[in-house]
Amino acid sequence: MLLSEVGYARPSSVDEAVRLLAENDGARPLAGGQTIVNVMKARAAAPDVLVDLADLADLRAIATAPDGALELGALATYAQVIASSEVKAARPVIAEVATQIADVQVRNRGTVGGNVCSNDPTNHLPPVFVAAGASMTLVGPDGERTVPAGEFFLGVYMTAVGPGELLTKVVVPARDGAGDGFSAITIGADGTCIVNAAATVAGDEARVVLGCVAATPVLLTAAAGAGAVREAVRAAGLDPPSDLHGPAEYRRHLAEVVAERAVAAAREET
Amino acid sequence: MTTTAPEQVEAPQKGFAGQSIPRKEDKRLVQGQGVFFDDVKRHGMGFVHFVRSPYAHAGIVSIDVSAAEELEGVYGTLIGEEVAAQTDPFFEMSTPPGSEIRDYALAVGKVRFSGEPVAAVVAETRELARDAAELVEVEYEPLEPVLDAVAAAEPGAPILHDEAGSNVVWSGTFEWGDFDEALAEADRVVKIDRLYFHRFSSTPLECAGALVEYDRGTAQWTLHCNHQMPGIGIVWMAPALRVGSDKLRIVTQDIGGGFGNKITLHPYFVALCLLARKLNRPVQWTEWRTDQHTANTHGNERTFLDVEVPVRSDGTMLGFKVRAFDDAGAFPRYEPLGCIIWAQVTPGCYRWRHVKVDFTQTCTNKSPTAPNRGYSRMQQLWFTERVIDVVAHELRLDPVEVRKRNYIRSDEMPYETPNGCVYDSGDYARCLDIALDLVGYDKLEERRKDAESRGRLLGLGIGSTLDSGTNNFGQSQLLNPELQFSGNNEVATVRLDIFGEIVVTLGTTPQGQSHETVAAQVVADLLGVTPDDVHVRAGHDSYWNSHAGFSGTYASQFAVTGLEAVKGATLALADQIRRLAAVILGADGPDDILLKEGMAERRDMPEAALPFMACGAIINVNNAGLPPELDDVTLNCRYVYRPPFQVPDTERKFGNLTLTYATQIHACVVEVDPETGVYEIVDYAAVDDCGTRIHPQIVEGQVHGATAHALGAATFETFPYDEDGTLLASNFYDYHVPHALDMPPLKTGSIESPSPFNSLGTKGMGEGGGAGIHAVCAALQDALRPVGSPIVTESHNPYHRVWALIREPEASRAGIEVSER
Amino acid sequence: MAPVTSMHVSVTVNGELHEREVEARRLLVHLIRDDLDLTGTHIGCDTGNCGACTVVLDGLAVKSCMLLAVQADGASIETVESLAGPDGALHPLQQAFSDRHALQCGYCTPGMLMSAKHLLDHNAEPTENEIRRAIQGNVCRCTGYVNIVDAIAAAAKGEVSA
Amino acid sequence: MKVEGTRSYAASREQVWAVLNDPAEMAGLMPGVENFELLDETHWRAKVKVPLGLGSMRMSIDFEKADSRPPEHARLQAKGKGVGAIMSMETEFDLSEDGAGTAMRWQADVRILGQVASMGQRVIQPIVNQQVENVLGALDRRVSAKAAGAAAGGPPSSG
Repeated sequence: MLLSEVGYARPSSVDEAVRLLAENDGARPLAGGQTIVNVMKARAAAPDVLVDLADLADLRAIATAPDGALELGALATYAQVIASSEVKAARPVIAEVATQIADVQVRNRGTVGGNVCSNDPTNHLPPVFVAAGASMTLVGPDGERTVPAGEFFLGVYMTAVGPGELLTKVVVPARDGAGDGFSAITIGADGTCIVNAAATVAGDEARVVLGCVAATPVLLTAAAGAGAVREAVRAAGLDPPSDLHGPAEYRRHLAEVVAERAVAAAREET
Repeated sequence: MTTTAPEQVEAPQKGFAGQSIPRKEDKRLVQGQGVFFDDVKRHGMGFVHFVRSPYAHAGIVSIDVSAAEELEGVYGTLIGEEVAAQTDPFFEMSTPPGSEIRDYALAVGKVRFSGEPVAAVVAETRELARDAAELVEVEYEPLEPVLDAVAAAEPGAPILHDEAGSNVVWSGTFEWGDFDEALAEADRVVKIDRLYFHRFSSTPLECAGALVEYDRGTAQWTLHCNHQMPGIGIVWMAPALRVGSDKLRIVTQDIGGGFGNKITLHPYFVALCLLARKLNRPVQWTEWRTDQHTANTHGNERTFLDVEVPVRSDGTMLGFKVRAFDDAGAFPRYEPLGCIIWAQVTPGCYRWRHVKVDFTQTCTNKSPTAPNRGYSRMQQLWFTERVIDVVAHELRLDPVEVRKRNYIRSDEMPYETPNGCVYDSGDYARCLDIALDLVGYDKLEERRKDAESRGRLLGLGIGSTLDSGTNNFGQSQLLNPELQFSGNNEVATVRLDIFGEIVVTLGTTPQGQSHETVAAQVVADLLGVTPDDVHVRAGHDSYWNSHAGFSGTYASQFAVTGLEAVKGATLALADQIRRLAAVILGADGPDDILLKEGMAERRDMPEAALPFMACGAIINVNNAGLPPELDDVTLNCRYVYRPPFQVPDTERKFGNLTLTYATQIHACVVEVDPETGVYEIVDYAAVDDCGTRIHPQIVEGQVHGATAHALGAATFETFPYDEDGTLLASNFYDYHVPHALDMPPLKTGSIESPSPFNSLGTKGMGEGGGAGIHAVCAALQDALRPVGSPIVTESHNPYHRVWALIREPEASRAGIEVSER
Repeated sequence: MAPVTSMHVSVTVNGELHEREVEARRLLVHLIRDDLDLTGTHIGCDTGNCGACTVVLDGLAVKSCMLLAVQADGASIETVESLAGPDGALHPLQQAFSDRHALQCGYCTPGMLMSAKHLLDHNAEPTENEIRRAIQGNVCRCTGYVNIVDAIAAAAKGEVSA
Repeated sequence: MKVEGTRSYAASREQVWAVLNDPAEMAGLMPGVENFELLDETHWRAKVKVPLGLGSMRMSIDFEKADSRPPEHARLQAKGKGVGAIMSMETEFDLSEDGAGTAMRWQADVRILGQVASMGQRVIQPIVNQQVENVLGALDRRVSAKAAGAAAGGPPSSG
């Protein structure tokens, strides 16, 4: 509670938002605020200026592109994602995962963009987007650029979003017969994540992405059979963190289990 | 949810007692109209922020508050040196060396746990107070911390309190029966090298805090706060502040849960008193969640070493021997009472006669401990339940049969335990049967097979516990014969006012226990009115005369002490009304008057009746000409209930330590995923016997809550520290309390075995005995039999520990040994 | 617009328009409790886990400790104080909570009621699991949720005492 | 928490040493240094604003050169204070000749106390790793620039 003094601006266009982010040292976008406001309460890390994106209505949209890709506006809330017929049709796993994020109140405010940009290792969406081969659209002073999800997550709380840049949408390619799956072990029902895995299976090949075992999501590819997936996780030589919810060796073991389960779920969807 | 019909041991009561009437507290609380301390505001009040130590153990080299004081909007500061000059250390209950400990409102000279307050800042807004606190410069000289109770007792351990010269707060031996004789009688002896009960707390949703005003003219402080035991709070605070107890007025209305965690708030409150006086303005402090977790209080952590249990071939256990180490944290505030409170339930539910306990409590560089729902007994009961299940497992006996063989029988009640406690009534075996029925025990093997077919391991576990209520504070003399505490008391006033209003004040400080409602039921029955006619003052105010030395809401006692006080005061009022009415109505005497439907009427002539309103008016405003025999009739009656206690025998450490014993027998069915250690409670039954129930719905609500706490502690809730002494669960992300989806469906059942030791037949029951923790441990041990039969030796079993048990069952069994005699 | 550290905020709370100059860093819950004196909304944690501060903002249940007051500029907010009728008649959820003993200390109750109201506004016939999911973001330390779940189900079915 | 590693540079030991042992140079390597103050030969102080993604963490860090055997071994102690965090770090470097270049063996023992440590157990290790990587990356660049500068006949740096 009781934040440090902070500057606040509420731009009415993406251009203005980008300008504010570029012009103000230590500026940070404010979307749903369900992570950053908490971080600011602790005062350990704080932005100097919050650029509130609330009025950028365009960024709330969820749409299907002509090529069948799912376009999730950065400001789309989890609640919107869960209710979206586009998501259900294109990539139902995203809605399924969104229902497991925190609780109703957080899902009413928290956004897709906030989830990926905060990039806490316990977040559910980063592995899903990496597995599905999504890409992130960033707008900055020099225009727009696209970063593949696999290159977007750079470290704990660190992403490819550069100074003065803003994530506007996440584009998830059409499934094209692939199947998606997700599995997580959490503290209690839908509590903080201990380890999670997302998988996308196309044909006999599985892209498995593990969360919570490293600073960023860990991508592995394997043949989509249980033994091969476990072998691939073992071969990855994971060095997960230890904390009160589980020592490293437990996370290492769970990684195999959730990877296998996510792949099994993905295969069911193919 | 299933509820078995209560089996009445006596004829059902008539009247409102025994019925689940609507709660009087609800109307304001469901509308957000409760008054919690943080809702109280005063003109010009300043907000307090405490500067806290990041070190678990460090010397304080210097504190510089100048930059903070220069910030605009800052009213002032307080540091340890001022506290040391203006107050005396809090009273310590222990004998040397524990009694040498000097505990102040702020750290003086050194810090002894991470989160300990070292300075306080007061400012115009909450935010500004925090801004200013960041400007306080404290220079520390880090010292090595000691974080384990057993290690703290070893020679060479870092010493927390130099003035005590030792980390030992209290240590002593308890010997009842003849343990050597029991060994000689036994066919086998089971040895367990270590059992460990973890650190957690009930974490009430409302954190602690107060708004403190100082009146210069009367030199009196008023604390609008959520202290749950103001009687003892004042006993700590007044001498420290060097004033008489009347200079501290403690006011509470609604309190957002306490569970014991709001009993030792005196260090914070003394700091607030000093600030209010120094700055001559009201000061307000609201603890944060992080503060509550790091620096309020935790439940006692206990390690049981070198356990020996002599057993006969038929499974009869003769007693036990154990060395127990209790971790008091950095300051023994309510401690060392925990070193004796466990003895209220020495043998648990069992007929064990030969007991030898070596008990040591030490200070460590962790948050201080204090009473926490099930205080000190929960640890002992977990120990007894673990002993039962470990012994049953090792001797290949059925845990149900072993319990029934060793349970104290209903025909033995009242039962004197080896240490002189008297279990008043109860029928444990019958409660167990009901619990087993509720979880479908007869179908257990089929369910195991079904779970197996789904790749799951199913197990059943039992937790048999007691909730000993109404403390005999004389037990403190078993720790320190010099202490001048004994017995117990609680107070109530009941009066009939000018317009016939029946107004009740209580000495208690409820935090959800529904005292307004339950008191009204008792008063209504005795005065022949309805609970709606009875106005029970919300909250507590020590300035009224409804205040006794042990007043408060703690230790499962309201149903006995609180209600006996209410009953005593009401009977006195009823007697006065009858005497008054007899005179006015010309009856033969008070016995000729019947109180009914708000009237005092002549039994022989019902048409001659005096409304209560008239009685109130006559005494209060129309009293000329009343005869002298009514001189003492005030219609304002105060009664202090004193339970019938003796001072225990300090030589033998023997005597009755509590008045009533409620029973909780829980049965739990778990399913474990052997691949991950993740488990789920798939069936759960809680059977409760708290004697006569005044309000069954409220009783059941307490059972639900106590069960939720126990299940949370069993799986999720723990306060671990890293090697530097930093707490690793300082918020609700890492300290995961059960949410609605985490709670299994609860089935409840009950029987009523009225207590013969109080006039209402009631027993305190709010704390429970942590039965859920024991039941989960036992169920896990049962479920894991097919994967190497690991033994559960710790009270907290998160998924990763269950996985470790599955992976290395032998490691868990290494400390268990069975020897033939 | 250049960033500001304090700004003028208009919010409609329980149908009444309030205007205040508010620091950008002030949390909505402090605006509601300290500035508007609506103390029914409570604070139980520092991290947005407990839900005691739940209010309904523009039709959605949110935790008012996870929003800055300036973010609520122009919004319409309902707090627990809005539930009972002007005549003092309790909302069916409030009545059901009392009937079923769904509260003990009452500290979590306002947030719990607002989450329950949000549920019933969007789902008139929730299953038990839907009820549990709806209040998953609200911590209660007294009841084990048993009677809360019962009470919400009863309110949904109209099974409340008159 | 201990982190360690080895690094090699296409520069002489003296060049690497010069960078590592010049407080001003070191300050240039650390992310987010806002203010730098030399207290005496072996003590200096930096006010930093460490970028952590979601915001920055302000810290005041006191450095002490604890041990120094040019051009092969140095030990540095740092104590930092921020809101809710106390950081202490002991770093050691050992430089050895490696053909024409230099090999560096380094280790750091980092301890973090306070609320940040309490909340961030699971992320502190990766965050520390990230910060170390940042510093080492900057060191690489600085040393190469120095080596290139020296090769181009630039002025020798003072120790």
